[in-house]
Amino acid sequence: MKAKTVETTYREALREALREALREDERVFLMGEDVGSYGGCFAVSLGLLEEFGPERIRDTPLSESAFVGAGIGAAIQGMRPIVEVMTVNFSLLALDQIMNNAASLLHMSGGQYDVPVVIRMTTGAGRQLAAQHSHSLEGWYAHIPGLRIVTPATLEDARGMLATALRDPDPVLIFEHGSLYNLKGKLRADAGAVDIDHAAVRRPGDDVTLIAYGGMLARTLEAAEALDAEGMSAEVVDLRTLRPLDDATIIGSVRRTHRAVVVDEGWRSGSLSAEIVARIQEQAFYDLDGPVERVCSAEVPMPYAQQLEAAALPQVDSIVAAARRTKG
Amino acid sequence: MKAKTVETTYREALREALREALREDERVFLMGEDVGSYGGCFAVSLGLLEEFGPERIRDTPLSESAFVGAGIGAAIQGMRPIVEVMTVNFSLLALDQIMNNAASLLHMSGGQYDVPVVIRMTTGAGRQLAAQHSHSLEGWYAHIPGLRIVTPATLEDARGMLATALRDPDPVLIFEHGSLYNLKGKLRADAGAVDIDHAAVRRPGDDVTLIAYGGMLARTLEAAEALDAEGMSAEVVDLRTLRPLDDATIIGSVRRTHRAVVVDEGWRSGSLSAEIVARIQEQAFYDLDGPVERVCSAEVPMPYAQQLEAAALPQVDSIVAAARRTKG
Amino acid sequence: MTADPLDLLGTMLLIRRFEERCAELYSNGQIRGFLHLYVGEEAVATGICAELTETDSVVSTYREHGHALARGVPLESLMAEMFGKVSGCSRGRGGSMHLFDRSRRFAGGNAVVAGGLPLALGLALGDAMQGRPAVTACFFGDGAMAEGEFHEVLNLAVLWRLPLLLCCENNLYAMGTAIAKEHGRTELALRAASYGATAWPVDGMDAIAVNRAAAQAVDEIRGGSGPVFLELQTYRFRAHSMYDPDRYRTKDEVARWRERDPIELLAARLRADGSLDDDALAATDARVTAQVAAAIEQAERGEEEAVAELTRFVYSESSTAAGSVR
Amino acid sequence: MTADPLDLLGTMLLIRRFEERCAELYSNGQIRGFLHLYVGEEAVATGICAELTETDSVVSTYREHGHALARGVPLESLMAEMFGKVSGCSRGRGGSMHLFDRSRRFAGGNAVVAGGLPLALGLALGDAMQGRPAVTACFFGDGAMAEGEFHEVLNLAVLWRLPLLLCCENNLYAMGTAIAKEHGRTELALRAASYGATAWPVDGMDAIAVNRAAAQAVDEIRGGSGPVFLELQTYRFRAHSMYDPDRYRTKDEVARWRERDPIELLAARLRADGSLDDDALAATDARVTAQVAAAIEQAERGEEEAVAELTRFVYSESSTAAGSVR
Ligand SMILES: Cc1ncc(C[n+]2csc(CCOP(=O)(O)OP(=O)(O)O)c2C)c(N)n1
Ligand SMILES: Cc1ncc(C[n+]2csc(CCOP(=O)(O)OP(=O)(O)O)c2C)c(N)n1
Ligand SMILES: [Mg+2]
Ligand SMILES: [Mg+2]
Repeated sequence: MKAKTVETTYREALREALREALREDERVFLMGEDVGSYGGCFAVSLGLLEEFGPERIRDTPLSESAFVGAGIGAAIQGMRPIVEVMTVNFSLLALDQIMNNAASLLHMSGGQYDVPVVIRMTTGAGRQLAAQHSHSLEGWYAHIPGLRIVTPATLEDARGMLATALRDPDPVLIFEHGSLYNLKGKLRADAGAVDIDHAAVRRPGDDVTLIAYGGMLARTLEAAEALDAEGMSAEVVDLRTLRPLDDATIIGSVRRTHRAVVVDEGWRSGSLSAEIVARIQEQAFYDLDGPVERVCSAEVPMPYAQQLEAAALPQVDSIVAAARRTKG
Repeated sequence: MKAKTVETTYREALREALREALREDERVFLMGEDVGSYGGCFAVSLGLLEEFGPERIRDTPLSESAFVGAGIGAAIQGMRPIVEVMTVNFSLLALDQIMNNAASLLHMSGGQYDVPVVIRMTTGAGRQLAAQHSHSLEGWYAHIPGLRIVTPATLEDARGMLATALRDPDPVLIFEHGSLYNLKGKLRADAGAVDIDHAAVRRPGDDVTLIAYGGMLARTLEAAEALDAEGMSAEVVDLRTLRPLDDATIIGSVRRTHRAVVVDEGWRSGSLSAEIVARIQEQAFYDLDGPVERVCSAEVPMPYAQQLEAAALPQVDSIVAAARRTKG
Repeated sequence: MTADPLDLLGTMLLIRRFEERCAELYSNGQIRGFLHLYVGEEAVATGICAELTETDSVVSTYREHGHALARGVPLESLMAEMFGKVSGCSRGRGGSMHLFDRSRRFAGGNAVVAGGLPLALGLALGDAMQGRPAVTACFFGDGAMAEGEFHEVLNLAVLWRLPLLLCCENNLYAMGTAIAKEHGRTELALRAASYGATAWPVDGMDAIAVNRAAAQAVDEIRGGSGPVFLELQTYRFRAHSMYDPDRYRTKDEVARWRERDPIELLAARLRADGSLDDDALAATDARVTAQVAAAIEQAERGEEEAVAELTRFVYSESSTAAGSVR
Repeated sequence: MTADPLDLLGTMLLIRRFEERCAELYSNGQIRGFLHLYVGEEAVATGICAELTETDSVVSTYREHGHALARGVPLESLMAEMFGKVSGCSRGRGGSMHLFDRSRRFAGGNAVVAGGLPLALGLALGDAMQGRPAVTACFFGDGAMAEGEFHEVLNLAVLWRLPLLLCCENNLYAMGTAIAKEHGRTELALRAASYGATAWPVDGMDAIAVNRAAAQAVDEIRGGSGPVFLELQTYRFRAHSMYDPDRYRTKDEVARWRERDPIELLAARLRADGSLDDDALAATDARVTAQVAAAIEQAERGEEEAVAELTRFVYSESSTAAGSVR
């Protein structure tokens, strides 16, 4: 018998996850700019103020460093804060608190101070928001020890990652891609917490492994379809969690396909794609038929003009072309 | 006939470079915390206040974001600011100004606003300063388009990189490794500006390429000596400039040696070493005898205890061991 | 010296008509990205910029059409930028939030709230160190004052007596957050004064009052006073951005403020003292409306930047790093 | 309720002797890294912490030995941490700048100036949201007040009426930068008051005055006043850190302040009112000196953390991520 499903969107799935967390644990609260009366800059928290009140749906002034730090402190003091930083672009203002407090306190204190804070932010380009509103820094954040970084790309993960993140004893950063909020689809009516330790094979294949996450997953799956039509069977791995990386799933797939393409919306040099390439060649060098290919964003502050932005981002055809190149 | 040389230190070489820049161009000034009356937190600018006065050797309050931004603005307005951020650890507080202004203004403005600012900071571990004073984030900064990142590892570069950076029309970040200030040695009396476009082969070799920079260069050269004794001839490449990377020198060497080890003080995952590995396998895959090895810092907030810090950092023996592994 | 009220009126009308058309163009998809309208706040940019000279500098925010127009950036290059055309003031790279015109020392739209303040501090420092009498005017909102950058910048500006004109556009909201939820003390001019800056509140709906305040502030700054902070009390008639459903304030509140429309206030005053009649007003309106229409036509015909140019301007053309961009 | 002056004296002496020995141990290489001494400022930590209860929290800086000792963190575990031993309060990971003791709600040394303020704000928020009557005391310096974090945190604390005791240790210098070069306005208590916080200056060399101020502040905060800011006017007798050649101030200035040594001031006062005599003072001194000596011996004998433990505590033991650290 098939499980009952409901029509929903990525945005509604995130909201439902927030609502559930707020209902089930009184230590949970949401804090950030315009999460309350405005309803969330991308309407994710719309209606929650009315349901849970201003104590638990806390509007903050423009003070990223202070309210992110406040989330860290409140977590230490026994609460389960969900801090929303409107977009990753503005999180730079809170980076000292994230790296030097959230990620370091446990170790600096010799294991005494764990920091169960969850920080949500929107990431990514594709909406012509130009240089200061289009960064994809989630892979860059994945460099920081002590953090867990997750990137929901599906309705299931949008619905389920928050609950698991809240149970995590350490800081978790959730990156929601701005282009996914309106993603529509069916979701199991009983959908809930999901694993955040493993990558997922979203599409099985034999000839090449396409590795992606977040905002790049959909176009990577499209590329896989296109490759199929050409007789190249592509396996698509959704990283889901960028730190720690699930080497087993990545390497396991590449060992079978002998070819890989990493798709990463980050700027190419020093992006997470480089780390994945490094790990593949460290762990599966002799299984590779050729170099691992990378499809990343052009190394430019994202331009506004539509054709320039499109050219700066990984696209289906550039992914397909890279996959073809792996056949040499 | 041999050129005249003088005994000097890395610190004195940096100071001489500052003094020369201040003498030769009245648009140049030095700004940062305690660069004046204190003499610089690592005594680099000692004596400059007396020589050039408080207008050009500007002590600032603890306001990293404001004075780094002020350097950016002053550069646009026609000055040639040298901004000192005491250490890279504190530069996180100025990251918005560095990424969203310094690195982005030229592109956002369609080519109108170039930003000839130079930002100096101390980086690196090794002095038991623990988690908040031991980051090596220069490789992480190298992810940002629009910046040039240089890392003097020798007296020549300590003496010569500043002048070239000041002539660069774009923002340049100079990372001085804290363990190098007392480095002693001989320097040509007429030493001056050096190229900041190319990596340098610090030691020729045939069997393996060891790639390092900054604080890791000395121990990598030591490792090369040790390998020599074992009959393994190691070539040592000093990256010098982390962005843009000099692929030609790196790849050229690996094409000859067929083996490579990247030594990077950054945390392993997502460090610059990953980008170098990715580029080597992209550009020289078929020349490689085996996987490129990486020797990086352990992924921990740097601990205080001597034995723990030492264990967290790349050491001569770990570099030697990695080189041996490349022989399979 | 203060400006001719008729010029102020013309500039405000130009800004108004420009943005009304932008809103239409946004709705039919010809302008994309984020669009933050200044409707209702025109007296601020207009009154301030009228007191600035060519050698002064201006730093703005993402809500910057008014500042750019008041500064004299040609509306053709602004409209072309809204369309993302290569003839735009930022060659199509910036869009609505990143308008730049170096020839007019318009150092652009900064879309990170308070991110323009450190930059403006530096422009003022650069002028001061080169002995120029120039002033840097930096526009920012009531919300921006809560950011640490504001604190660091004002303290440094006072400490170094820099020629900085801080124009705080207090429109009572930061997106959907009312000022009472942004600040423990909402008397923003008093807050600024506590740093040692000259600071006072100004009726931001009265273009002449703003212009007088600007004249006095610029005078003091050129006289060496160090930074001056003006709290320009105004209101945004439209939503925060085109995305904003405007749920957080009442229709009444908006209606009450609309009764103090800066354009109508000034027009009424000029009518009263006889320096303006309906024909003159209609003529001005027709003129700016036509200018905007012409700019739109030109922008529509404008060329798109070639995709091959994508990697330009990451590094300066003269830099050896220019070739490294992939 | 205020503390027994004799206890205050004992605590100050303990801090003084502890640090005098630390300085020696640093010189002969047994303590490494950075070492920031509190000598001269003991009355501040002592007077404040005496008014805190078990359920209150404390956030400190890199100049934290005094705060930790006054808070009651066992000196054995502190000295062991200075030596980097596994018996140290941070298991040897933190050293002088990162002393932690969760059982005493001592949330540690933060070595990024002003970095402890947002954390302290959160501790206070957490207590408030859970309806606890607890206060969070956050120590920071005059230099830290120039950082944006100070501004953001004080504004939020006032806005949300949080139980935060802001203890600004104004020792007139930020490293080598004199306060007049740090702040456009140097009346720090006035600056804080402008945010809407209760704030006043206190003679930080007078342990009893500090203790009285702390008692009043803690009272007000527990009564729901929201944050209180105390400007504790003090002076550091020694250099900023063991690296600092102390070039930026005159010997005279230091000598003048040394005449107001907080320990001698209090001792003199207690002698005057007959509650202390030379023998009693000598006995106390001997006691704390012996305690410190014993702690050093113990620390020297302490075990070093095994290198195999390096990757512990990056993630919690219970986390599935713990195994991922390389
Ligand atoms: C650092 C930062 N945080 C958040 C945002 C998102 N944001 C854009 S405008 C805005 C409100 C700013 O309010 P105010 O400073 O009063 O200016 P106004 O929009 O009212 O003119 C916010 C929160 C941003 N752009 N930058
Ligand atoms: C953000 C940051 N910038 C710079 C430093 C280097 N630094 C350490 S202490 C200090 C001076 C701090 O002065 P103050 O806040 O008055 O405290 P004090 O040392 O006088 O107790 C500086 C500049 C730092 N640790 N953090
Ligand atoms: Mg506003
Ligand atoms: Mg101080």
